[in-house]
Amino acid sequence: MIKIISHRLFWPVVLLLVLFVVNLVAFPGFFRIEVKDGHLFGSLIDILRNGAPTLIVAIGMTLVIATRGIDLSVGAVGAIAGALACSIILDSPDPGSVTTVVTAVLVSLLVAVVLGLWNGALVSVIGIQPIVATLILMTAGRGVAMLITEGQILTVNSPPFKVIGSGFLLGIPVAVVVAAVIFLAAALLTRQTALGMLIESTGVNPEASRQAGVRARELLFAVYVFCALCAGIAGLILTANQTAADANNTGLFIELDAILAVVIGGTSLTGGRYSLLGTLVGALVIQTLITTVYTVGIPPITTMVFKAAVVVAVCLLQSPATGAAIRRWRLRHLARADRQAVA
Amino acid sequence: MDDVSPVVEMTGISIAFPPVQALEGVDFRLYPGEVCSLMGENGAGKSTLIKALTGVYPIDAGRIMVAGREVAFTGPGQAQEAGISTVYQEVNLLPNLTVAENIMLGREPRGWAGIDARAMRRHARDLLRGLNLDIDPGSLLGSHSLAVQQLVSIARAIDIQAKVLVLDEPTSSLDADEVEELFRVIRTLKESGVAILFVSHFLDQVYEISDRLTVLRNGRLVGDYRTDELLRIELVHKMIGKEMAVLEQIERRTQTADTDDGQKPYVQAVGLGRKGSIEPIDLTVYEGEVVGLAGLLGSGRTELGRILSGVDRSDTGTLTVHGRTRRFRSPRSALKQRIAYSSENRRAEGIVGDLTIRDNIVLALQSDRGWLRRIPRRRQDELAASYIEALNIRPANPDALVRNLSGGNQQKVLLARWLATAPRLLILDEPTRGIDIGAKAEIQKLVADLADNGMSVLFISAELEEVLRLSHRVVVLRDRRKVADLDNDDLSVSDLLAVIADGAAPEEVTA
Amino acid sequence: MAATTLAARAGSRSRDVLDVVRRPLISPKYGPVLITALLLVAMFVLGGLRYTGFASAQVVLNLLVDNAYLIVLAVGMTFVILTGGIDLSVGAVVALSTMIAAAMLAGGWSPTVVVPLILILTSFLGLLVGLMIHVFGVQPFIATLAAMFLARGLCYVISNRSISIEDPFFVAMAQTPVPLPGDLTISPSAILALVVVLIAFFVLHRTRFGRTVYALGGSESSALLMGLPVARTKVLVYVVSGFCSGLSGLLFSFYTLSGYSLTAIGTELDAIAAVVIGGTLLTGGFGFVWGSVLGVLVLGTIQTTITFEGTLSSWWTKIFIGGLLLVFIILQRLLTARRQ
Amino acid sequence: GVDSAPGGSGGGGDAKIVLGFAQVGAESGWRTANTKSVQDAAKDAGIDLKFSDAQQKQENQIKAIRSYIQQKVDVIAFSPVVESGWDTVLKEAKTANIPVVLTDRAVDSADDSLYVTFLGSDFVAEGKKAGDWVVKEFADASTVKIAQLEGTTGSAPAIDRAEGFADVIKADPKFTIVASQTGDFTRAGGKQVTEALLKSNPDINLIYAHNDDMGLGAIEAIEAAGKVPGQDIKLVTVDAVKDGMTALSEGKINFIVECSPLLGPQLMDVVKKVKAGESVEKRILTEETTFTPEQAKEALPSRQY
Ligand SMILES: Nc1ncnc2c1ncn2[C@@H]1O[C@H](COP(=O)(O)OP(=O)(O)OP(=O)(O)O)[C@@H](O)[C@H]1O
Ligand SMILES: Nc1ncnc2c1ncn2[C@@H]1O[C@H](COP(=O)(O)OP(=O)(O)OP(=O)(O)O)[C@@H](O)[C@H]1O
Ligand SMILES: [Mg+2]
Ligand SMILES: [Mg+2]
Repeated sequence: MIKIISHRLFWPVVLLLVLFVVNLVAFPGFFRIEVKDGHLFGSLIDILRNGAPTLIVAIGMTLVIATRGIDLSVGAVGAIAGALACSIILDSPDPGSVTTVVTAVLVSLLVAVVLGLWNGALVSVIGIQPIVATLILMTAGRGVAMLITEGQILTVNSPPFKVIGSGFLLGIPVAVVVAAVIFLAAALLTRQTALGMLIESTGVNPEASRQAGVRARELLFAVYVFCALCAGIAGLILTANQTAADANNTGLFIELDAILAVVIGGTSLTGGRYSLLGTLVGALVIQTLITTVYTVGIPPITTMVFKAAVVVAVCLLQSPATGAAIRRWRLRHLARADRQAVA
Repeated sequence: MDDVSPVVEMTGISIAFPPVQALEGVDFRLYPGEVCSLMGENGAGKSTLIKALTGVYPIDAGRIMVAGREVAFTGPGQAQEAGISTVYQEVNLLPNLTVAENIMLGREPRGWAGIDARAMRRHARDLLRGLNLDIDPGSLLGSHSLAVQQLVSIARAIDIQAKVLVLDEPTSSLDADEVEELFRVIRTLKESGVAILFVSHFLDQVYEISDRLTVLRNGRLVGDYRTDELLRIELVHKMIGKEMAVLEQIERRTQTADTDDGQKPYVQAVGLGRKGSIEPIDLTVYEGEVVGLAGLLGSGRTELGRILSGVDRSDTGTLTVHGRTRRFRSPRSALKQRIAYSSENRRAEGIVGDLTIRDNIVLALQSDRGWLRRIPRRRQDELAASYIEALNIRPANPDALVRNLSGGNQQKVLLARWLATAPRLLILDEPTRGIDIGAKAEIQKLVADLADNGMSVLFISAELEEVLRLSHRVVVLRDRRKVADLDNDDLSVSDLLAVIADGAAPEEVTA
Repeated sequence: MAATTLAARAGSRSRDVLDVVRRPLISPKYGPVLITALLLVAMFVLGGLRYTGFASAQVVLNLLVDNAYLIVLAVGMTFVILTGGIDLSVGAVVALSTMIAAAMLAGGWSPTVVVPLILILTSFLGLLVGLMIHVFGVQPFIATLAAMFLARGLCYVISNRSISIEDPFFVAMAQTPVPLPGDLTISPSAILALVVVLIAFFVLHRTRFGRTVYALGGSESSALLMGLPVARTKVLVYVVSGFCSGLSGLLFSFYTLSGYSLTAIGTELDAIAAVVIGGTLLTGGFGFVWGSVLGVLVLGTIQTTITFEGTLSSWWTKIFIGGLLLVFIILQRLLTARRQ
Repeated sequence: GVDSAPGGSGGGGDAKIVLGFAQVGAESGWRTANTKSVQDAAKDAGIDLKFSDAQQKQENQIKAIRSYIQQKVDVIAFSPVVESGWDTVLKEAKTANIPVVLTDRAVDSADDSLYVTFLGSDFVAEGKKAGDWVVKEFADASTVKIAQLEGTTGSAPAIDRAEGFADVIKADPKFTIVASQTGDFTRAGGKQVTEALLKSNPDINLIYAHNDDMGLGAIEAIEAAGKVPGQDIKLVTVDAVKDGMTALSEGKINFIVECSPLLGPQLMDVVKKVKAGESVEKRILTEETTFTPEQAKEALPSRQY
């Protein structure tokens, strides 16, 4: 019992459940999942699908944060990827063909990788502090995305492209499948190899790791590239979901959501130990929070206050001080029980 | 002395870090005008007891009285105000501030315009001179070697002018001279009625300075003895809890084979140097040879080790490893040549605190193999288990976070990391710093055995006995320059001291 | 004996004239700030060569006038960042202060009530954030993010329309230029901001609180073991930042004479960028308030350059800002990296 | 520090009018079209345009205007980010004798001598037009459940469009707004909000979106829920950008209230008049209309943005 309560993810999961209950009260059909036109349909599915981009970005962010870094440019990278894909599809003679879409996707992901290399170079080679290094791309990147779309919203009418954002695979939303694949890939890649341990070690003590022969520089590159790739994929999903590239708004503030998800999931911003599972829970909490605002009909002007309350709640509950207080309370409780048993 | 009331009286102290019971019902007493040494193996609970006293850790049970009043400090600040000044085990100062600021922080002299920086520097300079250390008090602390930092933290503690001075392994990286200097100061303080709590793993120092010994074992009190009534052998017995044969010195090694014909050099440095840190130096280490590096504080031993292992890049000279010329761009490239360097600064450059013992032990080996070829979990467990046993690392739980280990045990983990890579040349910079007497013997034996099996060792230690006991050859550095290269046949500490001090020309000595 | 040392010192001084110039530039403490200053001057010279009317004293003063609120914000942020923390709430708190000011003034309250009240409220919010960080161990990024949501949310709750300020005191603060010799003018806000900087400088370097701020950035655990008042300092730093955000909000409402809930979005990033450009390490322990002022001026100069350029479309504006930031940071980095 | 280069001072030698234009930003496709219209019209009219993008920040706009004053442009035009807070800088402009034209959004300054004219749409009127159509369309219905997709919370168009709409429909109690959420003027926002709304309120009859983009997002959500946009659930939006018009012509949207970004030519006329010393009206409305699906089909081919 104590073990469960003191588990890192106990409170985030509790919070998630509380949010579910709130939704259920506001809207009894919340847990209902039907099969409509051969695919799953329901609020929970929406939460998974809409949460997928945040989750994907958050996975990349987790690894970056584990190295003591942070990546503010994910939103901009996503916007660039989306803008590029749309403009390629629009410029092609046959927007509806699968090859066009595949090319567009590959090219834009390649560009995302290049942007990741750029961040990686600034951080690891030139040694700029990550928050500033990525701030540069955050600012300029939006500009680049807008340059690609010339500030317009590029609407594409391409069924194969739309599939990425709102299609289904075996009844499950494609976005969810993609997120699941990335999640598993990241988990396997870092935990079945030594990558995870090396990343953590660089995050905890870079100098010690260097002296132990860890290739810190390559590692940083890899992590920023992976994060940018995740951002690119998320950007494509977001773009495909609205079948239009919106350079201004695609992935706006997604970096904050992603970081929040990572932290709610118990990974410390000071680097080191990370938990992908925690990030998953964190991302679900955030998306459920957003959906709750919509389903419960919280007035827009109080939405922010509500968000603040939830974030504060989960942080305070997760805090070691609260844990200690609970332990003390339990001890006293047990002691009293003992005394009663003796009497 | 019996009629004097204790200035510190701790009774029945218990502290647990589940699952470790760090202290259990420990009683401890400290009288004014005495030096009491707290003795025990690594992880016995010495530092924890000190932290309990100064309020760093809350106690689970027990009572602490200071000057006759019960106290419950919530932090070192309060302890300081109550007259307890402490040097904690690791250097706990601020590398980003100047030496003077580190000494005076919290007690800065203030003038009409706030803190008077000049008065502060002046005061700091005087204080450091009292410890025979002449450095610029306006320089950043981080730019100084660990030993200097340790002296600075001692200076800070002394300057507080407390009733109780607690020194947790203050001498671990000091040279004999500095230790003498420190002891002089301690004696003066003792005379003026200050109660001093001293911790060290050097029995000589303990016997030299302390009046009383309190021995801990596994978090429990073993007993409280007068130093002049307890033989060393008994003390060790009480600390370890069993007879310790190893302690009877591993027999001194003298040169077994003649290096010139039998053995091949593993590493050969010619004119190797780095601007601003070490003058060009020639050095050869043969296979299976243990070379000791001796020198005063700041003489450049650490720098030499760092250059040889690629931690710092050299800018002059050549390095030949196993017959091929190499340029190390990083520790990684040195590791590829099977050269490992164990840093003297274990907290900043050694351990990875938030990882487990297991991860820390396999780290270097793993990064050498590359991230793709993960060492199978079973092999990791084997490695961890074998080193935990061989070096007696406590707690013997490979999943414990290294951050929570006692200082000595952290050092052991670090050693295990380098040993696990099976290096051909192992550069050990103060490897026995803070290690208890039993483990020290174990480590020395280990080094000797490994050398017998062909591993070369460059052994840097401030403890000359240890250097002499282990090495075939001793290289002496002074002012970042090699001044002597001595074969170790029946060298004595005083011989060595003589060379270190006035540096007879190398030719004269080696000849 | 004193004479000989003095003579020796004088001798070495004349010998190392070059060293005297170079030493501070390569010191980890002063180097980044000095280099920022040099680069700023270089930027100005380049701008002056390129655009007419750019290199005038009034343009420089306008930088102070237009960025007074940001300077104050950056000062507060400097305290936080020096301890190794971060404060994301400042932008939203600025907006909240403008809203409270506007709403209360519109409701007929006197500035003598409104101004202190805002400063107390924002300091209190800082206190809450500080307690959350210290007592509950919440990471600064998250605690201040929550505060940001809260402050922004409260803005909407007060009103989601913008509210004008017509109070005579505020109008006077906004529209009374302070004449300087040479036909130049500066605003009261700019002077206030400079005063804040002076006070901050004094506090950071001449008081124990200030030194403890640096100590926290060096190593919190060491500071604790050295017996410094870690808890108090850590909480106070966020109070200082809260106070500065409130003050900055007031300056902002002098500047715009209105309160608006969507105002100052993303200003926290500007403040952080200014602090970092000014040579303060995000991990804490190194840096100066003057550096942060320079950082603000750099950002302002980038802005000014863009307006003087006058032909950049929206996206090129963003790219240009990013590019200039990049050039600046890389130059700064390369110039300081030559030390060791 | 010697003033050795006296030549080439501000203003320019020839008679070309210099216009300083401080744009809000480029936060939407509408805004970009607006910018482009101004830039193109300036070129056509032979006016030298100094353009600056405030990135949605009032302080940046103030800085830009101040800089225009320093550069001594002939006329300053800007789309204020916010209504309030312009007096100080406008007074400076007035002191420097530079006339100011407001575009797109108004300022709430009590002293209307600070600007020459305000050229732009009336957001409240747009909301009213949408409301009028709804009242007409649902004249026969007994109850009408409406969901509203609001623009960015606190922004002027969001507030005014909601207000104008509410004004009209409140006359008849059969209209109820069952849900009103912000979709931040974006497609993604519109889609996500609608998805959730449709689950908790599956029986809504009408969605009123404060711009086309949110409406387009809503269409996707409605289709995904297996309903037919424009029939099962009716849609009214504001803006009439090209994508919106396309959807309208396909019957997925039922009615669009135009809010034209093409202020450029009108602005240039005003600038020229102001420069020539002619008087202009204090309030110039943009020429705007509304579209039904049929009108959309006609207008679509000539739609520029
Ligand atoms: N913060 C902590 N969390 C968990 N365990 C701890 C912590 N601090 C100390 N311990 C454990 O308490 C025990 C006693 O440690 P302590 O540091 O007091 O040993 P020590 O006697 O000072 O040893 P050394 O000679 O190596 O310094 C060790 O087993 C250590 O692992
Ligand atoms: N007594 C001293 N006075 C002034 N500076 C000193 C003193 N001792 C050390 N230093 C400084 O410390 C720096 C580091 O020296 P280094 O690390 O090479 O020492 P070392 O030979 O390894 O000895 P140790 O490890 O005992 O410090 C030197 O550059 C020197 O400037
Ligand atoms: Mg210890
Ligand atoms: Mg050394």
